[in-house]
Amino acid sequence: MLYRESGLFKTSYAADQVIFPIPQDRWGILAILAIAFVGVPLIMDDYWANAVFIPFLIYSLAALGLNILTGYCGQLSLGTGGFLAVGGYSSYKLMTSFPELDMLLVLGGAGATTALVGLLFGLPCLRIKGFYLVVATLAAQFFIIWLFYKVPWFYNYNATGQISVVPREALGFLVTTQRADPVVRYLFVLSIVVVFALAAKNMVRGRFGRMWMAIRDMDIAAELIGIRPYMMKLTAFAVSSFYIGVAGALIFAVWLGAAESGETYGIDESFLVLFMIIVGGLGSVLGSFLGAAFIVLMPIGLKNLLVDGFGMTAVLAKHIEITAFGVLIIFFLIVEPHGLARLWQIIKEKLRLWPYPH
Amino acid sequence: MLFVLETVISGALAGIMYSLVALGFVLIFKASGVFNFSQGVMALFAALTLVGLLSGTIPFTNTDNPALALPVWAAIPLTIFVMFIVAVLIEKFILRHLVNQEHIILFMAMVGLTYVFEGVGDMMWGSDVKVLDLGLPQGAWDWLFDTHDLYVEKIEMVAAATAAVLVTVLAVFFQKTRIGRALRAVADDHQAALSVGISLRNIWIIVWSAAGIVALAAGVMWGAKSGVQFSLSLIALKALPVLILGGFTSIPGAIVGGLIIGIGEKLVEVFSGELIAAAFAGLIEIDPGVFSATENWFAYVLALFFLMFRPQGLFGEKIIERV
Amino acid sequence: MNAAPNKKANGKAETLLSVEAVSLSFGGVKAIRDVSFDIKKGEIRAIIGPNGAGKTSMLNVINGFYHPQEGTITYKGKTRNQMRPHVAASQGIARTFQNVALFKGMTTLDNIMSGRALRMKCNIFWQMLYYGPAKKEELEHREFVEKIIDFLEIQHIRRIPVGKLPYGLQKRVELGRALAMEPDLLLLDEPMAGMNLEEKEDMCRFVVDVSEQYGTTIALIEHDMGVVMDLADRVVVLDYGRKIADGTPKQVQNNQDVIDAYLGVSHD
Amino acid sequence: MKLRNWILAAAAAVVALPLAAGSARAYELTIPSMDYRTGPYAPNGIPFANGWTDYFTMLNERDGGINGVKIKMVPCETAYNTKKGVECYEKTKKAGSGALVYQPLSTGITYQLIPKASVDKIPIHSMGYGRTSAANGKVFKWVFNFPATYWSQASALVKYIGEKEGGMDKLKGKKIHLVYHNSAYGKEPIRTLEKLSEKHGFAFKALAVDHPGQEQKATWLKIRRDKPDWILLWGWGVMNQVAIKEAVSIRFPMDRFIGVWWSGSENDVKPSGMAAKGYLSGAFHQPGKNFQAHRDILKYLYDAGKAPHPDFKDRVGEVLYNRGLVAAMWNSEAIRNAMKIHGTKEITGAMMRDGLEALDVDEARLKELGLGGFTIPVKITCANHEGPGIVAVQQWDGKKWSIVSKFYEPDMAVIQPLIDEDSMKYAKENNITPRTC
Repeated sequence: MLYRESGLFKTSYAADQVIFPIPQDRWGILAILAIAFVGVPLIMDDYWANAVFIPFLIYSLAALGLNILTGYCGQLSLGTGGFLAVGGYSSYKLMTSFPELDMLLVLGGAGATTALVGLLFGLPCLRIKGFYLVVATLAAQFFIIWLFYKVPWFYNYNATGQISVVPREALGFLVTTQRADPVVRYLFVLSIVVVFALAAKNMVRGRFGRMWMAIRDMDIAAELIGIRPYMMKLTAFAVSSFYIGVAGALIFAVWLGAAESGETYGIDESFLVLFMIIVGGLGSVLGSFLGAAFIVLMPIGLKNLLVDGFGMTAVLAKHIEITAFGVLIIFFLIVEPHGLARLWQIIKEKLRLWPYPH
Repeated sequence: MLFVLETVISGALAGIMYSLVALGFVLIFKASGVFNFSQGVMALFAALTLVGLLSGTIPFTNTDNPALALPVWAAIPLTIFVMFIVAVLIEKFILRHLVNQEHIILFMAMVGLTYVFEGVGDMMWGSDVKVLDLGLPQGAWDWLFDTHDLYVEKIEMVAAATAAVLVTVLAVFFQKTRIGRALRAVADDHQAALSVGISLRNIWIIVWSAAGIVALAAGVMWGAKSGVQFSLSLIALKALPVLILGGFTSIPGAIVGGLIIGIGEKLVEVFSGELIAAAFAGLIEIDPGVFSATENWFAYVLALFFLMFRPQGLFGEKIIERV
Repeated sequence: MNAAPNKKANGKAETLLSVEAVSLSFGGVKAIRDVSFDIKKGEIRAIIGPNGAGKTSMLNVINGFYHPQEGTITYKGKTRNQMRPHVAASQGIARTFQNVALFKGMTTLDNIMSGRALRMKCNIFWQMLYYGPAKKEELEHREFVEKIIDFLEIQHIRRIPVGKLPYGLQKRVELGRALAMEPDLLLLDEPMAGMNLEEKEDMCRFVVDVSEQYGTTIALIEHDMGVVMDLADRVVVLDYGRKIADGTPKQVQNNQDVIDAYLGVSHD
Repeated sequence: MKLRNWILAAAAAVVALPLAAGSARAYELTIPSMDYRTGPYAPNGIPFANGWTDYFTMLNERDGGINGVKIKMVPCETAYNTKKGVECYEKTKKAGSGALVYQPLSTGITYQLIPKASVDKIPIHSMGYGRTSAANGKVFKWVFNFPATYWSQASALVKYIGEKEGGMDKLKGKKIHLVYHNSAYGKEPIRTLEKLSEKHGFAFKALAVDHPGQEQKATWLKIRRDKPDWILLWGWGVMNQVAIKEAVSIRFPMDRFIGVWWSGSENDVKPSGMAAKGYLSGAFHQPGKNFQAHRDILKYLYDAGKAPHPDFKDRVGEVLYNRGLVAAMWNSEAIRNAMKIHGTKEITGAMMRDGLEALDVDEARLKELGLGGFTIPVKITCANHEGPGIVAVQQWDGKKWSIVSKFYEPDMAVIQPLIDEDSMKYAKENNITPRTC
């Protein structure tokens, strides 16, 4: 009874096209934002910042990016790790080459660089489709990682190839290195993620989203109504890579503070982010967040429960955690292949009808 | 020149080692359209099981009881039996519930399965490096080495022979047996196969068991090279370009793909640095050392290059678009 | 056989599209053999023929999906041999498909909106903001699309993903998507296949209305002869990739070759 | 209903956690243990973690802790993954009475913890790994990498080669190849070796092997073609086993094949067995369990049923086990120092840092600890966080490892400028003013 749309009459198409047409949803999202911006910083300490919230937000951003490419445009990619690496290393180069650059510009530059690289590796998508496209993205993954190990210019000719972040400010606030207040770093990441999520939502509900989805659902038909599949796939590659590049820069600069191409941005990352969008929901902005939350928080929660709660040894807990991770993923795919976002939608539909069963 | 020959031979043999893993992928994809990413970790699991049985490891305790150690002739069939049980479990708990799902969902389920195998395998058999001693020949082939200064590893010759036997057996199986023909029918059309009364479940169990046996062969060969340990599971990533290059559904494709990638990556790794440095000599100075450790990405780039000309892989079925 | 396509044409209307001596083959199989006909502006032109006659292939040739080996196509006065489908679309050719080719994961509204793809120009940066020109453009096109939704009487399924709709409604949505393109030439591939009588009547009404209200030129493939006779201004008949008749419904109906073809009389 | 009960129990456990943690406890010396007992590098991680944990636990059981204060071990599984490492660090740094020192056990994790150390005031002991230039205590106040860095080790190994060749001047014209793990860790020795090759006139070539290193045939074909006189191996995990097997296969003389100290454990040679006889590796402590400390560990832990991981009894005394043990020994000595310097039994991370900086464990002290002759004397100063930097070579005789050489002094004339350059660059990038010592 509380959550419903009857009695709501929209008088303009503009009112009908807002992101959250139901007022309860609008209040809900405002409440979440209020908690995120005001409530969370109150309880924030290093652990919550570095182990929970910052990684969750950054992975949400990466998942959003991949969701644009895979969920909306239907192009399967396992190159996410490589594109994250491009973001990370280009931010490092920008930070060290232009010490005066504001962190926001660094992120923009990292995103743009990654978008270009993404375009380059997206080129074969004209001819290669479906699972076979995975080979192109994996080629990107392995080649990029290799390149960052092998070309000393990328890591400023230091002895090992490890890159370490330097102190930089965004709009006057110190946001990188450990000296930055965790609350500031958290708010910085949060603001960026909120802006990018909004932009993503705007893209996917508008002209570009429709064209991407058209290609995903049936690329031949899309072409026959005048959409150029190649152009749109490349746009998806570029936009997606931009998002992933920014996420990669945040991983390096704000979250970890140091990075090494193969270890920080390895193939595991590609799988992890793909998991996020599949568990969360392909083609759903909300799903990107839900999936990231699940994949980032589940192992931590499980570990805390098993080790601290049940007193298991760390190693046994880890084995159980790995197994449980696999089992849960299979379980989710069986129960709801369309992801957590779809589950949420079903709950909402039930709520709408509640308390009447039909 | 002899050295080039040696590189090519080594590449071909290394390629066959990849093919051994890729074969398992092909079997499962052919019959069920499932892209079984867990094939690599299945190889690890099979090899771990074999080592465990050979040394009398008591599962989940990380201790050996030599009194329980089995001889090779008993351990291998028992391992195959374990892989059969695994196939039954996978069918019962996963595949059955995911019939007719999209490829990507099945693929991710298989990646999930990979984690399950990793966790359970570690818990059952422990995580140290285990020596797999089946009495397989080790080291260089002495005669060639001594008389022609040609280096060919014996274990890889054995692997090539194993691959040949496996391919022959599989070919006969698919062509000549009733089950094999049923398998091909399923591969062509699930619905049609169902309508003529072929049990999809049994087919899946058979295919996964067969893939389990192939995994065991791969695990034994790779395990003989490096000891049986967690890293074995990562060979899946080396088999992937082979598989894609060959085409997902073709057994000969897996072999030919392996040969192309094996030879290609070895030639590039061994010679590209010097060649490129020489080519640019005088223009810019290139350290030949930059072009090392290229194998991981080169395999994919090579596969990509072939796909540009044949988007369905060398031996894959042609994709026909219609409206 | 009937090598005079323009004989019965209405002299006043100008030709929108003419197909000249087109042949198409796949490997060794000839799908279309030396077919010529034309479509006049504003008319409803039916293409009929038994199964496998090459009707759908003909539509595919017209909108650029297949590239004929021989022959030319003249559209709006420009002669071409082949083109990419999206170029055909941008020149005003829209179509529907025999087996519905909707975007199954998208809602009715989004499917029809996607038909406006060619007419929406706002760049991606405005899109990200969903403000200013982007919002204005979106609302303008929404209004246009809502008119189509009203016209096709599918208001109630606006927000439902089309994959969940019954077949008849999917066909209607597909017509809506084609209409959203404001085409000059609308190609309909069996718009009434698999429909019950009531749905067929609705669809006929829509086709006629489209033709009358918007003045759109329509070429349609249809099996139901009753429908063809009611709707079409002129009919071209294909059989085994050849044209065997061309003319008004009446003329075609009485053509011996056509009767033979439909009765399955053997050739040659 | 069953499922619901489970969920309720789980929820209760999660909710109860902070309460349990919040209750007041007696002071304990809290030592986090960043283990990696899972993942591709677990075979190496397990023995090290056991040695590290067992030594501290033995002190608890035998002596009742250090100066009567009990030690609390806080294990956290990193799986050798940098991101999990960060999570572990944040989770354990406030555990118990506050973490005293971190042994990150991974170059990647170390790099991430270095900037955190000075903020959280918890020292890092990256024993022989991590950032080499952290040897400069003036810049890296909170980081210690004694007893020797990779660069010292590379230099020492070259000295060993020189000695075998009959003098450093005989190195001229010799070919030395480095087979390395293509990562930050593997790249560490390259710059030092390049400098040394200029100085001594040997030809140097570095051959990278990509993670994980299952398949390195091409690398060994190159070696067959180039026929180097000596090979150095900077490998890790499966790469070591495969490299040694390949070297055996191409019949490279094993006594001219030297691994870094992470490429010289029982795990690495086991798959090759007798064939690897003669293989060498760097070392700074003895293998084996023929020491009083080991006997105490077996007596007070394994035989008394108090070992944290009782399955591994027969692996006490393995090379990597002893490495964990020696790290624990040095850190326990640092704890004693800290208590002495600050006159309190309840030390903090900052005090621990002072203890580490005042570390001076000579042979006499080693004898008292039941580890006479086990390792080299270590003395740390404010400026020098690397300590002695001397390295010996150990050899595999087909059954066990044993040290076969003297300890070699590194060529500091070559290394010190590299350390200074790298650490000053770091200081400049991060606006750190070096301390004066």
